[in-house]
Amino acid sequence: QAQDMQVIKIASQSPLSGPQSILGISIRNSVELAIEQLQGPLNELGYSVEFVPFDDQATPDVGVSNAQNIVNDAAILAVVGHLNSGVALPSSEVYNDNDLVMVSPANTNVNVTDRGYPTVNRVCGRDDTQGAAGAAFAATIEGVESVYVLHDTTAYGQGVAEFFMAEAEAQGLSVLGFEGTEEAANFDGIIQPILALEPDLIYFGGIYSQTGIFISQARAAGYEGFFMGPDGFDSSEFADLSGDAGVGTYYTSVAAPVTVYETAAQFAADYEEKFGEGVQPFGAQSFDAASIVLQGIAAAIEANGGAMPTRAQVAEAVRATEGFEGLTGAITFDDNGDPELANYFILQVGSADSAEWNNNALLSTQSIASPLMAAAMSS
Amino acid sequence: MTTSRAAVSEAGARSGFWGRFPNPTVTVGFLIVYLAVVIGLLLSLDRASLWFSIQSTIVFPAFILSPLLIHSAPIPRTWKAVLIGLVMIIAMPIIGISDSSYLELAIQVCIFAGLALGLNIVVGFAGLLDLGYIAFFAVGAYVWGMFTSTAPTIFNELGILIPPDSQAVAFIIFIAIGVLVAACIGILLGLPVLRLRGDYLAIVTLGFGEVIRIIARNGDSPTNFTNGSQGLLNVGRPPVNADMVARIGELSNTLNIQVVGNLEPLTQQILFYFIAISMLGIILVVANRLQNSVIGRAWTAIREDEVAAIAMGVPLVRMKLMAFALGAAFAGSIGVLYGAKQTFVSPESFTLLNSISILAMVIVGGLGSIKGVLLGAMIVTLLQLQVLKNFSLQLNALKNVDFVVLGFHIRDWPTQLEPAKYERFVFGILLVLMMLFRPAGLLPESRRRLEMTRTNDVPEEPPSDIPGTPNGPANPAAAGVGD
Amino acid sequence: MTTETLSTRPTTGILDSLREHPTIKRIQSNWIYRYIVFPVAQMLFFIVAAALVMTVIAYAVSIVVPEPRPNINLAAQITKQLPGMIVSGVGIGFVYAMIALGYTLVYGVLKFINFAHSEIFMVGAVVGFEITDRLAASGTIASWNPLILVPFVVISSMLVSGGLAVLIERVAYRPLRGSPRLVPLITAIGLSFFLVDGVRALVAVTRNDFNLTYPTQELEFLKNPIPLTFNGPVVGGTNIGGVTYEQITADGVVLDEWQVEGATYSSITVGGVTLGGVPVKASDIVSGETEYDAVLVEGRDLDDIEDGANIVNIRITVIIIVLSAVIMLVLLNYFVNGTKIGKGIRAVSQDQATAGLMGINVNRMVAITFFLGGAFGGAAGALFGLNVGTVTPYVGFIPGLKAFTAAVLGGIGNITGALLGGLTLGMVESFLNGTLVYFPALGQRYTDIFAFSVLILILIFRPSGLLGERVDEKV
Amino acid sequence: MSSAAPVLKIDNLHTYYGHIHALKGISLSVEAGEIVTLIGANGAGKSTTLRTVSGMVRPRQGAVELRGKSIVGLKAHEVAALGVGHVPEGRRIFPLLTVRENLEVGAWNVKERSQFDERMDQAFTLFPRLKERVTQKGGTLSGGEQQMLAIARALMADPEVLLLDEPSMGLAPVLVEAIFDIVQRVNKEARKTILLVEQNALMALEIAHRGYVLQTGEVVLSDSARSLMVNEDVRKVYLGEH
Amino acid sequence: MLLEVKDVSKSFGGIRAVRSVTLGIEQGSISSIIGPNGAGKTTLFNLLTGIYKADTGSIVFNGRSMIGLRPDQVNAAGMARTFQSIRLFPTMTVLENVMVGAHSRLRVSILQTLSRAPSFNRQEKRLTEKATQLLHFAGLAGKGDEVARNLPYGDQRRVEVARALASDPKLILLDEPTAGMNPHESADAMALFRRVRDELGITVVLIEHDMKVVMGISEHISVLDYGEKIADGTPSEIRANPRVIEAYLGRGAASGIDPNNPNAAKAEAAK
Ligand SMILES: Nc1ncnc2c1ncn2[C@@H]1O[C@H](COP(=O)(O)OP(=O)(O)OP(=O)(O)O)[C@@H](O)[C@H]1O
Ligand SMILES: Nc1ncnc2c1ncn2[C@@H]1O[C@H](COP(=O)(O)OP(=O)(O)OP(=O)(O)O)[C@@H](O)[C@H]1O
Ligand SMILES: [Mg+2]
Ligand SMILES: [Mg+2]
Repeated sequence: QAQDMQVIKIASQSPLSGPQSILGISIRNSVELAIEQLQGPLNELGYSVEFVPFDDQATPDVGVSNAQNIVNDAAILAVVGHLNSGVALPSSEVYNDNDLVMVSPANTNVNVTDRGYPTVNRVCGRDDTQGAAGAAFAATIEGVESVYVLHDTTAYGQGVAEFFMAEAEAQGLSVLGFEGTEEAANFDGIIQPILALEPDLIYFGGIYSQTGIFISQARAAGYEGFFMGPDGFDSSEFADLSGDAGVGTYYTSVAAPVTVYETAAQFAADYEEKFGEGVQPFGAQSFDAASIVLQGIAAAIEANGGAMPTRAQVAEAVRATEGFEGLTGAITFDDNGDPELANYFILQVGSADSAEWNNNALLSTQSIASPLMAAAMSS
Repeated sequence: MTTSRAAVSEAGARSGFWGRFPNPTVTVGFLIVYLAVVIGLLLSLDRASLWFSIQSTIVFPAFILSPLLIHSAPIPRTWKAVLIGLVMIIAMPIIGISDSSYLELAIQVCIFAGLALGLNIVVGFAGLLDLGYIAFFAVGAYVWGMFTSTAPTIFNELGILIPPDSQAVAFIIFIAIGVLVAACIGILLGLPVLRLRGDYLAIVTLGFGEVIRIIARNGDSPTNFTNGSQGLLNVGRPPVNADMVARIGELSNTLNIQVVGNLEPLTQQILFYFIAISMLGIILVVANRLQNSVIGRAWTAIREDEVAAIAMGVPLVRMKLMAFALGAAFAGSIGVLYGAKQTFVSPESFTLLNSISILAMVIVGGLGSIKGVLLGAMIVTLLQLQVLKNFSLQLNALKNVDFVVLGFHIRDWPTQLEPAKYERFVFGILLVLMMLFRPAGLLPESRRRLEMTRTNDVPEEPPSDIPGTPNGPANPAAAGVGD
Repeated sequence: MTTETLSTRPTTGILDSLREHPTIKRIQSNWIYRYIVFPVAQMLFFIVAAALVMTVIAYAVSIVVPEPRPNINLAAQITKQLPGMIVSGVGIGFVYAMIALGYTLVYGVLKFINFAHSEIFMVGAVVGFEITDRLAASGTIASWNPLILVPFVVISSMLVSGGLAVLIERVAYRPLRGSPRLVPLITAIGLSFFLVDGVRALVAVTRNDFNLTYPTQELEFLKNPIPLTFNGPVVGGTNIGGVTYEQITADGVVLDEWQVEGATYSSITVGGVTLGGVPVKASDIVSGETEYDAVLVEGRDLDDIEDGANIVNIRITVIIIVLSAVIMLVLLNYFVNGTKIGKGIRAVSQDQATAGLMGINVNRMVAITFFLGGAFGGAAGALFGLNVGTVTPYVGFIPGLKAFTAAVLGGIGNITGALLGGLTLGMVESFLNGTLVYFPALGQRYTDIFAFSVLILILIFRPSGLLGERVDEKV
Repeated sequence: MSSAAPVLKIDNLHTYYGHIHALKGISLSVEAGEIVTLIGANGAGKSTTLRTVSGMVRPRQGAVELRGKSIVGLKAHEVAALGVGHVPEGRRIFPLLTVRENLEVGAWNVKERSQFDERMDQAFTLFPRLKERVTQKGGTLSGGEQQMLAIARALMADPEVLLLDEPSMGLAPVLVEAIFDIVQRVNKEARKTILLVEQNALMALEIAHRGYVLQTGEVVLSDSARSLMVNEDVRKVYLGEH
Repeated sequence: MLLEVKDVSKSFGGIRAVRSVTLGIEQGSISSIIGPNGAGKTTLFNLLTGIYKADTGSIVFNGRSMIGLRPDQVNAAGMARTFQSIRLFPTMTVLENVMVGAHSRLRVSILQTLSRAPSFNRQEKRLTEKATQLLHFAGLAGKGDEVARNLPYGDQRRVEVARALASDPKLILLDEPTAGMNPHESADAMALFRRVRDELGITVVLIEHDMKVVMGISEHISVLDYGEKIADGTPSEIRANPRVIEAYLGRGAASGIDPNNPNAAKAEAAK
């Protein structure tokens, strides 16, 4: 790196330690990869980009404390993060107070953007839309008339499950139960009443590390119906965890399978090469988030006549992102920072072999407008 | 009236570090130089520097621990007051203007110190092992949050939220409400369970902590009180006005300090800082007054020998309830502050691990010792929020510039072994080491020190375990809390 | 000071007077009775009692609230779930019990809560995974006799966990013996952080992942649950996609064969559904010689799936858990009450200094106790892993907490109490999980709250736990 | 009596509890077959002396020799294995072990079954009362029975040297007599060497051969029991004469 | 009668520790309770002070029933005690120990404590003075700042007495207050107990095994055996009671008391 370049820093915040770190690390790594691969345009403008990863430990206090640290580093112009909406919400207050732009790869919680902050954006879909898309599809599965909804009691899992439930009811499915569980290993007790209620489909709003185990245990206990879940299922690890029982499981995703977009496959390969492990869910989104940020900064610099832009200018430039072609599809932010049109994919697990994960069958693709867009279109 | 203990600490102060200083004037001089150096360094740190993380990790703790250092120095009281006032009321805000993350740290330290002091009343003074202490903190945060958050709770729907323009007054009233509600809940829980002995009490309080969290997490149906796992958003805070913001702006201009970020949030932080240190100050006074009173002595008596205490006319349950309620009240009031400061209240902030980490502050610092607990809270909070983090950041910075030590490229450090992933690992080791080397805590209360010395010569079979020896305690309770 | 110490037998008034009877005394002096018959009978009694009590309560609730939700008949649902709830309660209850033993043994001797014990359990689970996974990787796992494999895995985990517990005691607790009891509590917490992330570092470096899935798929004997029939000899009669599958029975015995439209199959899998036998990929369904693929094409007409809930699949792992736990508890009981070392441990638990005067090496007794507690934790870990399939370095926390609760519930320091506490907690949880669902305002998320209330209630009426000896202080 | 080297020899012993200097250079010796008594006011360091010998506390300075071999720094169980039995202050029965189990624990270092049975018999002949109560929990015995059990327990290991710390404390007068009687019998019949600490100095001196007077951690007087009994100061201070 | 105990019984599981004991304590007297080990003496004290609940019987103190009261309430009613095995608050100073003893006579208010109201400061000052005086009375002058645990045994016993006196009791129950003291020390202790009665006007009841103390100080003696009261009377009556000699004193001790200590009792009485 040339010494005369001005230094710009991009921070990431995600859990790097603790049980959720597998996803958090994937976020961190993907951002690092994006910065490494895509900082060329900025270098040409005379800026070098440094990456500062923070560990929010999936804890609000730590996230906020990090956020304070981040906003005080004048060189940091953008943040990619977080994994947990519970951490993103308070931390983004701090960013917003200081005009620092945040692009979230994973916070699907509606409140993240519904606050309407100019600095807060996300590249992923929303729980409300995703849950509803899942329910709409579930209603079309032949023979499914009753569903049982589980969630992991987190802002994410419960949020998406609630939206699923609402739409399922609207679609005329009968919801036999709505339950939250923090259990991570032994689901025996939870499975018993499900067996007795005999739902045709179980929807589990949660993350693969929990749901994969649940599914394998539910099958072993004799459950015979279908399983479905949100993008938290989208990890090759799911196949390892659920084994044969997971075959046939439906899941919605806000990220296209790498087989759909060539770029995504390239990303997965690069990732694997650099970090020696497979990319996890939200990795592609994190890469996109970082790319958008880099692009936004470059745009802001240009608009500023080549000089170091202010944070507000960067935020403005990021919000202005239009038609950005990312791994997860084209992204244009609406006024709240949601992608105007987000793709929601319905996939089905095809094999218990995790190497085959990318060959899961894509059953349906829906492009759904963000609520703000939808409202604009209907009026 | 505890002349002997005062004498002990004076003697300790003289003989230790301060023993080298010939007289108070030199000591004061030393302290002034010390402060000047530390503050100067802090203000001159440059975030662009490669070694920034490590530098700030050394200098900031040296600064924030200085009030304790000053307090322990053998100098006249007025000098102590002046110097501590200087550090806390003048230096800290200025440092905050230059970098508000230090303000954040200072506020967090105050919050946790307040919590630790509250828990110290329960565990340290009265000897009741409470593993669910965080629940009372949650109660305070939720009380404030429910009446100010715009989340779709029943409070919001009924339109009984406190409007933003009256939140300044309401905040103060709610601190009192937080105190009352937490204390009442403490009493309600205490009534049935305080008859249980030590470890049984521990499990019940632990369970209670979880119950409060579960209720918060599920309090969104059938009626939405807590907004469930989504948490309460946009919680109100005592607002700053344009006048204050302008003044901070002027100040920064006068001092010629460049403010990173916006002035308004900075002003808000400074306001919170002053609220936090005032609350901590009040809590310190309260804790101190409790300790040196009929109540404090009764608690010590209960801790050391319940049977003897009740036979001497100390009403066990009432005194224990009092400890429980007062500890809870501290937590409740700080919870209100916390809710307002975070502007977001969610169940995730109130887990068992938080309870445990507050307990660790109390024990690491020195059970029952107010100064020790303060130090413990500072150290554990700084460790968790600054030191360990900066360690990772430093390594990352070195990676970024491809730093080479002894021929090893830091960049080649495997990601699996990234220090950020092992903060808790390191924290765990530090906890173990601190306890092994200072089992009575960093600044033990003088009577605890007494308890410990007895065993120095006989690590294997301490004679303290001999009930009924004339001079040993007749009661194992004296050997530990929560028997 | 109520001195709680290691003790294995509750004091029950009536039983005490019975014990004085000469015949009973003679029987009691027989070691087979004392160390085998009595403990096993006691365990059976606890299982039956816990199940019975919970069943009665559940039905009582169903009388009070017959229809908690429209179209849900609570009593009918309970009947459907009853066997399942009991089996699951027993399974998890024994796991809790085995972990609780570690807390209780250590507490009995040193009077402090070994908070790192949950991580010792976790290490047991991880070691169990390492061994089975290595065997699987070498391709030999399928050739092992289950009767050798399971003990091999469990005992290895016991050795590692037990050794670890001893090491921890040596490094982090022994130097603190004699300091206030909260001090080792904090080192224990520190250690548990250390262990969790230490193990994670190890598996992250060696495996790049920390979701550790036991290769149970490759273990034939684990795959087929034992179906218990409650409604007569014919199981199923399942109708999928218009085809009726009937499990063949001969002389009232259910065979592992299925009949579909006249043809007989040894195993059928439709979609994800396996009817008996080994799950086979859909395309592999074979009948004697003919392929049967008509079923697959249509997908499933789930409406027609008939009431299959009368079958309860008892997972083999639950049986393994129960058997291993029983064997180990019997051994432990013998060890503590019937051997010299056991006596030494009990003496140390009551008075360390005096035990030393008698010539007992206190440190060794403490180490043995830690080894035992750790070994039980390790065994529980391996069995838990086999049962649930996937473990992580974070898996210890919740079962550890629950087991700690169970130990207190049973009366901390009391070995039998740990067993009863574990079973009670497991059963209470299982029943709560199974019934709370039907109450619209409640649900399973309130299970822990109710379980906790049960704990408080029990402690209010029995302040030293279910079996804890209330040794009143002699003032 | 001074034929062989003393069985137990203590030289210039200094023991501390934290910063409390409990023993300030105690020296004494006990010959084989002797009863030696330590008398002194409360806190003089009598119990501490016994505890230091048996390894319960470690001296900071000084020597303790058992049959000419240093035992300083050994752990309590190692000292016990060398043939020192200690009946601690306050009896210290294992409350939840039965009388039999208490005795079994006392015989921890006895390897042979036959020896064990023999000692058990011996204990029961010495204390027939204990035989009636073999299955009773130690904690429920009365104070006197506990004291008997404590002595019997110490004898199970057949120690060469017996350290007795206030065996009569808190006992009813009848039992005090009985205990002193037994101590004397054990000394005469089983030929044990005994170091006895007693507040009831008069009775102690009656059965002892020699005595030492301790005062605030130091030996201030040592003589034969007979001479101590007639010593003016001793009579005044420790025997309660005015 | 200051204290009237009627038909009080207490069992632990199978052990009937106290069996329908009836006794009365005269205002201003010094009485003793003696009996073999395990006779139920301490248990009786525990029943009186509310540590154990009596199975049956009545306890009337100062005209008020004590049945069902908690130990702290009994203390407040004017009955204080010491313990057979010393139970001081080991790491508190001697002065603090005595101050805790006065708890039931103090106003305990959080508000006053926190505000450091004048009334609070006055109370603290009075309390300190009172505790200092009591220490002086008990012969512990100047030891107030010592940590209780570091005192010699005899002094600890005195602190226990001073602590019990701090609650201004009408009746003080002493459980083997001279156990482990040498004869010289017990003589001093006896003098102290007398002064408690004579100077402070507090009624004294003690449990003792040391016959010199019992016979030398008591005006009235009750004897328990196997939980039952087997005798009651003046010291000379008790000494001559064959049942008491059989169960408790033993022939040697009974005869041994007089020759060894011919004039202790008389000498003390003469002072
Ligand atoms: N466990 C202990 N911790 C601290 N100091 C102790 C301890 N035990 C004894 N001491 C101190 O050591 C000194 C000697 O005590 P020791 O118990 O040996 O006396 P003693 O002669 O046996 O007295 P007593 O007749 O009361 O039993 C005393 O000053 C006492 O305060
Ligand atoms: N908490 C208790 N639990 C069971 N038994 C008890 C309890 N307290 C006392 N006992 C029993 O009650 C009986 C009377 O005991 P107590 O302590 O009153 O005797 P004492 O007369 O004070 O004897 P000593 O003179 O030895 O102190 C004894 O047999 C004792 O074992
Ligand atoms: Mg002694
Ligand atoms: Mg008694």
